[in-house]
Amino acid sequence: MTLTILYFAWLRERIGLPRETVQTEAATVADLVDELRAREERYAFTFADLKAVRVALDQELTDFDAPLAGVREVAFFPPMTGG
Amino acid sequence: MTLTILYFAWLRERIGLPRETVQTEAATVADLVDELRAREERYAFTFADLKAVRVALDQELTDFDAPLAGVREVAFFPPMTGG
Amino acid sequence: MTIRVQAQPFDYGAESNAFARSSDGAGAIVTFCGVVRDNDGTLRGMEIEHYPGMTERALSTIEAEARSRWSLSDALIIHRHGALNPGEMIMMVATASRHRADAFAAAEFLMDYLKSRAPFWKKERTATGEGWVEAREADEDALKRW
Amino acid sequence: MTIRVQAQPFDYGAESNAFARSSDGAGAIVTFCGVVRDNDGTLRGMEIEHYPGMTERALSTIEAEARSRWSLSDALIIHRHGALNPGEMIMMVATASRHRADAFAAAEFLMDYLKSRAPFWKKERTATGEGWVEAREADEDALKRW
Repeated sequence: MTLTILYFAWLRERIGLPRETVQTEAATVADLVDELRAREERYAFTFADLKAVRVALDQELTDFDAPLAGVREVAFFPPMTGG
Repeated sequence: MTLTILYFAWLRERIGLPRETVQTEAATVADLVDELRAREERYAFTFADLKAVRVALDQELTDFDAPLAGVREVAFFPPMTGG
Repeated sequence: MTIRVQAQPFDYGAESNAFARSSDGAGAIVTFCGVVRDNDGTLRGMEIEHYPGMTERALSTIEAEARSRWSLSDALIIHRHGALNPGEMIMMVATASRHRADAFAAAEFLMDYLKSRAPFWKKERTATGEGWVEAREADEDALKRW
Repeated sequence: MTIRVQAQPFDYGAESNAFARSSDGAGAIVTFCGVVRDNDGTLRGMEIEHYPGMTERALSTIEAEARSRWSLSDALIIHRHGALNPGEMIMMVATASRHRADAFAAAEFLMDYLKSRAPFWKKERTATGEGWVEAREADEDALKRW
């Protein structure tokens, strides 16, 4: 499946790009994160501590064990600091 | 002692004046109210139900059993409806 | 800290902006504004009576109490008296704090006390007559939580 | 019900007045405004990043939830993104209701959820460098009461 991955705030800065398109068969967000970590050091570094990372699937906040079936857009970002 | 008595809202309307000066030896607010009630029907009518009346002595909210010694200004009014 | 009791209208927006600007560094600004509401379309106007002297004292006491309970960098109370038309603004409060929870709590506290402890009385004029607004039990009850 | 996410500044006072006027009959208006604060005098500026698309969805969801919980005649959320200077206004919310308790509760609810559930991230630039503002545990805890 083809996924668009978005990165925000310090995740965007560490990975060095705001978005990318990946081909993956990952079943869950956690599986996708494992694939990304295995790719390159900057991914491993960015996803070292998942407690500091939040994930949204198709713009809805969710958990790392959420399934990716049918999803088109995955976003990773730190806890939000609006307001 | 000489007291200035102020009336507000419907107490002012029922008694028919916003303020008056009285000579009294009343020891407490309740005693003063009894004196006023005995004066004329409009006072008796106005002070018929004290649950609907509030009192301030020298501009501080207080109770009907408060002593009048040293007080110069007594105000009677309904529960407040500001805001 | 500012308290104003006045017959003339005030500009809620202009007061809010001026308050926010002068509270530099506060971070969190909360305002409340009370508007003359015409629930069933029959209200012609409102008259607000107050007790000059005691009004300012009561508002100062309430504001001092709010400042002692929460960390506020500034507070504002404006309350009108006299004749008001439907849709006109009756009063406003504003609070400024570094923490939004303090600004919210203090503004709500000021409103709760102002409703039942500041000497204002509202009289409504409708098509069929006029009458004094009765105090709501809920407003007296609201004081118990503080 | 209005939600605006924008880079350009907004006029807090003018928005407050327009909101109060359009909420005719509401009686109680509450606003909150967040200002870029410079706690120790070293802040040069702030950059707010957001997630276009998700931001509007999240704010709409939060606003709909507030409307389902309280009796509101209107609500407004404005949030800026991009570069902001110290003293500039970051965002505002406004709520209108016939009951002040509803207007206060809804405004505080909107703020609590907006803080931790709307995809905005603040980066501060100081004399010595720049860094992302960390989420406060107190902000996450604030959600538990609703």
